[in-house]
Amino acid sequence: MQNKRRERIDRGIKVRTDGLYAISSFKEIMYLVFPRLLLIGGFLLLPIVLELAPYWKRVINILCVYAIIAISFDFLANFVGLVCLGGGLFVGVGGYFSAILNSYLKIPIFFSIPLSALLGGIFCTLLFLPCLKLRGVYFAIVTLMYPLLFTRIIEALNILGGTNGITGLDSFPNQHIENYLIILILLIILFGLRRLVNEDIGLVMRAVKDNDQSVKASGINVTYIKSIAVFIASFIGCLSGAYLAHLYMWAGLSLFSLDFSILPIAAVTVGGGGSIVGAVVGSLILVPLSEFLRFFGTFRIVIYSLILVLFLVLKSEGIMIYLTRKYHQFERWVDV
Amino acid sequence: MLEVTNLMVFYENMLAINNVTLTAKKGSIVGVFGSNSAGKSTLMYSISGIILDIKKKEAMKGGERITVFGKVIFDSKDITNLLPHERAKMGIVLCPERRRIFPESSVLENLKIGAYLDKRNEKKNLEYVLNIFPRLKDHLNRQGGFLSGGEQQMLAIGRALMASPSVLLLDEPLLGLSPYYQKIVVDSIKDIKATKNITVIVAEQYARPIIPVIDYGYIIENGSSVLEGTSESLLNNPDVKSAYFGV
Amino acid sequence: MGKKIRNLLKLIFLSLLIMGGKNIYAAEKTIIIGAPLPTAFLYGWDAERGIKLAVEEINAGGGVNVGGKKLPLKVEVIDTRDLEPGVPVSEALLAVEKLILEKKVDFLIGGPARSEAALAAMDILSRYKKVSIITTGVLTPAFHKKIEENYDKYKYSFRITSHVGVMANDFIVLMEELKKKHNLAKVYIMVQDVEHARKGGEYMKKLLTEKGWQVVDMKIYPTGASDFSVGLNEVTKAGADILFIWMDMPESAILLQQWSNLKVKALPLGFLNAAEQPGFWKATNGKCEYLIVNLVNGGNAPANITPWTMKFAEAYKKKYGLEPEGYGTSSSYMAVYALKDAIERAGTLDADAVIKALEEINLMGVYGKIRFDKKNHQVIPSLDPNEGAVTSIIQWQKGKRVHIFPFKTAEGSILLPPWMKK
Amino acid sequence: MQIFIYGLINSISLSLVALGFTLVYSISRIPNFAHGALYVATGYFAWILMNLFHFNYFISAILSVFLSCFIGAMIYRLVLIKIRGMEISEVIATYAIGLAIIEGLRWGGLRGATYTLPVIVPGSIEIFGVIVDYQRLFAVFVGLVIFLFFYIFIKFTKTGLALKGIAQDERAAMMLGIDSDKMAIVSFILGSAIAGISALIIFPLGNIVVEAGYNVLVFSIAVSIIGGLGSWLGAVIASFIIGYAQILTEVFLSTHYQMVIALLAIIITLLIRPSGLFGKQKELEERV
Amino acid sequence: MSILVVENLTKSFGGLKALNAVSFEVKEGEVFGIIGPNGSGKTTLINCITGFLKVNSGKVFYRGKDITGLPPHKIALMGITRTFQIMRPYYSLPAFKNLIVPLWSKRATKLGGWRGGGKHGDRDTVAVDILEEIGFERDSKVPYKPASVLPTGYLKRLELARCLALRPDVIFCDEIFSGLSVSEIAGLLPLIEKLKIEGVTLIMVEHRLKELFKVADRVMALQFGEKIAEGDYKDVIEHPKVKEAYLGSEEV
Repeated sequence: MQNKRRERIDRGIKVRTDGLYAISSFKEIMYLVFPRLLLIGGFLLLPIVLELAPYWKRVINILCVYAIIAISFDFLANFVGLVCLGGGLFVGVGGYFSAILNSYLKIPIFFSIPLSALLGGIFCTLLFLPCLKLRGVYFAIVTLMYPLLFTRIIEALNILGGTNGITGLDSFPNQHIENYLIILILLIILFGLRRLVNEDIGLVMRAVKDNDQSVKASGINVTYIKSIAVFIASFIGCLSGAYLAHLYMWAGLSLFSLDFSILPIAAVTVGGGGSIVGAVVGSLILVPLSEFLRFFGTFRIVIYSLILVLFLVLKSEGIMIYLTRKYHQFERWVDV
Repeated sequence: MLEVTNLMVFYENMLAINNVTLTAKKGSIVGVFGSNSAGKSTLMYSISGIILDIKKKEAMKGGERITVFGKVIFDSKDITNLLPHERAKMGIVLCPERRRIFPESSVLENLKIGAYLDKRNEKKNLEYVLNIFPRLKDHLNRQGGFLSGGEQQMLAIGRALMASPSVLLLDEPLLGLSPYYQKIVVDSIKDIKATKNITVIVAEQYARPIIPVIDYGYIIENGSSVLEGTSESLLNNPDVKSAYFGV
Repeated sequence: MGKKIRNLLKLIFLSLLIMGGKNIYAAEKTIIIGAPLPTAFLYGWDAERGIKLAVEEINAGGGVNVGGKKLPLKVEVIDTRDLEPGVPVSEALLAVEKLILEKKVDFLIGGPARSEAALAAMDILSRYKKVSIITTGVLTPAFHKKIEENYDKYKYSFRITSHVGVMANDFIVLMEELKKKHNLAKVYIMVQDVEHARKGGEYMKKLLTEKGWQVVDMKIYPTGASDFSVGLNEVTKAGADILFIWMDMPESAILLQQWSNLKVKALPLGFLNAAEQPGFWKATNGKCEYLIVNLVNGGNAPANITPWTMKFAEAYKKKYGLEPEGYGTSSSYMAVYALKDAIERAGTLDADAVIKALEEINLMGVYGKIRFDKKNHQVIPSLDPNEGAVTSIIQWQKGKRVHIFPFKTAEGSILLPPWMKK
Repeated sequence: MQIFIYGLINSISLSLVALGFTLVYSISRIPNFAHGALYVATGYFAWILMNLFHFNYFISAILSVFLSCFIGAMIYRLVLIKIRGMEISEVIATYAIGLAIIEGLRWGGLRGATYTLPVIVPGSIEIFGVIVDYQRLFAVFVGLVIFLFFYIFIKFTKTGLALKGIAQDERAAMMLGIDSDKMAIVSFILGSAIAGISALIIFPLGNIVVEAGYNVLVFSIAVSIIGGLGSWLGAVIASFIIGYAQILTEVFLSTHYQMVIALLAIIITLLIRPSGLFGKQKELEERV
Repeated sequence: MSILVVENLTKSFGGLKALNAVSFEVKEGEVFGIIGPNGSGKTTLINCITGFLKVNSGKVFYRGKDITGLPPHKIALMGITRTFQIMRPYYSLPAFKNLIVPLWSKRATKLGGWRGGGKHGDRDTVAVDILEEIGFERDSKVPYKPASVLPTGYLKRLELARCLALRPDVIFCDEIFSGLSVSEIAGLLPLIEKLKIEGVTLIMVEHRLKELFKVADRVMALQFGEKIAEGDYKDVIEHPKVKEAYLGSEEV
């Protein structure tokens, strides 16, 4: 291949519009809209398609929950620069809040979920405030410690039902509401956040990630921006936690568990960070994979981990990033 | 001695280096001049092999695709595909842009790490480095990161010398230096050539202090070599004068 | 290694079969029993073996007689991983749902073994109206209390094993006897930081104080603690006679070794998950001698409690090549027989009818008479195998688990370590 | 006195366990989340060699440490080399490998509480009225030897210095002729060796269980973070802080607050010194 | 009238005095140059005044108000902004979006866009206006390219543009000429003159003396964290201490 190289060329519309969408024909509209429609339509149809396999309808719920936590991680890590390993904290706090609201205070389910997301968001933001000045790994580790700390505190003080947890939460009226509620939440969060990161405030957050020093020099309080971002992320996380608690009518220590912190991150790495959709795509791959492997018993974790490693090694950039590139660009050999 | 023939480097579709040919004779000082992003650093990376490392990392991340054509020949051996540490073993040592000293190690330790390839002559080299940069002697136990920019630059050059190189690549050695330190660095380059017979290739955007000391120089613009010649011929060139001396 | 690879291949083959053959229904109706168990843990694998043994025996006898038709049993085991750290309970619950929705099981026997998972699973069971008999793990009194509080909702859950309250009472009887015989007075309690252990410890403390024992201190160790020397030194200092332990972590082996190395003058006694296994002797290099362990239900170690006990133990040994290893074996085995009994009496697989039949059960089993409390579906305990389900407490003597409690069925007497002789 | 002695023992065993993790991180800047798995694996291999193949103790100890070094090297060679420099991927990959090893061992038969290694020096001794078994003292001794070894290694040998260079600026070190991949493999081998050795010394105190893998990992991370990432001296001091904090809570408060205190200690240390006790990033970064 | 007064500013790093009782005043609307060898504390001085570093002792007054120890963003909101020696653009954002950040701040929102742009004017348009002013060709694609692919020359100007977007009263320029070619610097000089006319105070740390002296009204020289000379550039350059410490033998 002496003196030949592969060239990447943007597909026509991308070149002409360059990010500003000047659309002229139906074909071009489809070019831009089709992937989005596929995602939305796919998600909305899933529960209907899976009517035949009722168990898999339950898996969708879990899938969406993981996807939402993954989105919250992706948002914080790749758009604000806070690598938060404490996804379990959000889930746990959200779950416990809704358990307290619903089980102790008897607030009905459709109020307790948003309310606990809100309260949980505020609570987590307050917790994170002191560590916002930490950098990189150190922030990551403190956030990793938080869920562990809460587990131990609840365990040691024997509050909030101790290790047994709080049971007897209200469940959803029926399976369809259960399915569609979480799917709608997921889609709203997905497109809402994609919108947000391109709005002005989103740009400021991305600027914080790139370089907080010059953001400070521009007269913007970095801590304030970071805490808004943390609030958004923890609100999202708590929402999924509250949903999960109601889904299983139970809130307990294991809501804080490591799986909720690690698996979504794995989903983001597999799907490709920095695109938000990648988080969803990653979950769409990993959660069903884990379900297919359930049959293998304990050995399942081994296979699962090895497949995960394979994904990382073979497509280390992330599947979504790879696909986006393939969608927008084609390659050809050219002479030098 | 060191030859670069028809080098071309693409960052994705952008041509960073366009058909550059460069020769450095043993024991000479070669200057590479050009404005920002003319391709000086890329050229230095290509000679030292760092470009291969960058290429690997970019490919991993799914970022830009870097393509390199042409040849780098050293001592009549083709080293185009050798990794940076392999080239360093052959004697091509780069002293990178922005110095990149080891900030958490002391000055002495920095120098010792530099001596990785040539432990036998460590004492002799150390003596030489401290001789041309006497300022480092006072700070031997200071942490590298706490040195001033000028001291860091001296340390970076000194560290590269500890490896007993036969070709020393200096990328923007004058960047951000005050006139005082500029002079020290330029003098040291002269000294290195004179006493150690080391080939020095200097890439610098701020050409004024360097052009007088070089044996041969290249001017690079937009990735292509537009002018070459001896120190004198460059100094007398009107274009060079207006572009680099502001006359 | 070859065997493992072959196993793996078998697994893959089987999985393909199941994925491909999902729609091929067996011509004959079978009764499917789902067993959600943490199969990588003692409580899981032993329960699995117990259930499979019982199912095999019943099928060999022609199956279950449902309204005049003999139906065979089938077991679907699923790994819940619920005893592993870092695994959320929702994972275990999803496994239960998988059994119900995809494997279409008729009844559930076994776990989940972790208390909170089992408690959370009760809501799912009531939603899908599936009868479940808990046979392993779950020792918390919250379980039957929850049924009692809301019978209509949670009536689908049964528990065929003991709980903390019963075990504590058994311990008290045993210790009163020790007090009489050896003139012991002071107790030091060490428990693990989990709900059932802490409840057990606190309950014991209360009961012991009432009975006139002097409880020196109660120390709560976090799960995974690996050094107990500070506590043991305190035991020595306080001059305690009995070291009461309630732990389900493997690290308790360290505790026993340190106890033996430091020659602590207190008799260790209690509920130790790790010490139930026959292998524990080797694991502690014999340092566990004199330890007294509660196996929760009779029959988890060979003993002559009822005529069925040794029969069970021998059948188990014949099939698996070793003695029943610990808690959960005999109860899981019995649960299948109890279910069979109930179905045959109900004459149908309908959940409500089976619940009724289970409430009325009166079956002489491996560890005494099996009867359920009608209000909270807890198996009725007793010290006499002819009255109810009995506990088995053993003492490690010369590498053997010697059944020493209830006294009526005891096969040996309690020994004190030589360094405790006054 | 009791507090002092047991605090010392506890701290040194902690740092033994954490040192391997810190070492690998400080050299390759890869947080090796498979560290705990290597620890358990070494113990189990030694058990298999001794009980199934009936090798004598020292041969199986050496073989199992070699094996763990080999696995460590392979983890780098086969996987990490492809994703080097992408931090999150590194964490996920090493964690996944660790998980695969740990759960693989569990699946392969390492379950229950029946696996033990023999103690190297049996018996116990009374020091100042406190009874301590020899094995624990031996652990302290080995810990000190390893510290000393590393002090000399990092400070005075060519490879040690090269490792230090790679840690601070990979590309700059490369330009000086240091092969970064080779050095990373060396660091993985050393880290795994320490994990293995500490497993062989600490496991005999109890029994080999897979859960130890997770605990070891959590403590290694905690210790190296408090100490300031990459500073192995910091890691040693941090393990003393956590070690004594644990013993003090046990004596003066209640055992079940141990974890709470340890975690709080981590969080508070970081809030006060945002880059750990010995992390120098902050000060250097300040010089904008 | 002095817009900025610095009194006895002292800062040390781990026993090493980076700044030792430095005092000076800057008048409104002037261009004030700071020169000195590497490590003489110039950047540290900027960091201390703009709040990026906590000072050990000493005071900074801005329009008579004590601003010592305020967080950087508050100081920026008062109208004191800075560039960074090592450029710090937002690499992942397109060049013009880089300016959204200062434009989003309270100060820029209150004062409106750049030079009479509507009060709530579209930030994107304002951003492109500013970039054009500073030498980004509007019709080319340059302002829309991600900052990560821009060459150094543009990045340096972007650095300055980010300051301008905040509509500041005082700008600290940290070696803004270093790394630029002679012609590039020539392109920037008129802009600086223009700012000066508009009454913006500029404080420039530079090594490129030739260019600095074209614009600077007054110059201060630092060495080892201490002020060794201040005044008209000729006086400073002739100062024997400055000659010895800074210039070596290079002709100016």
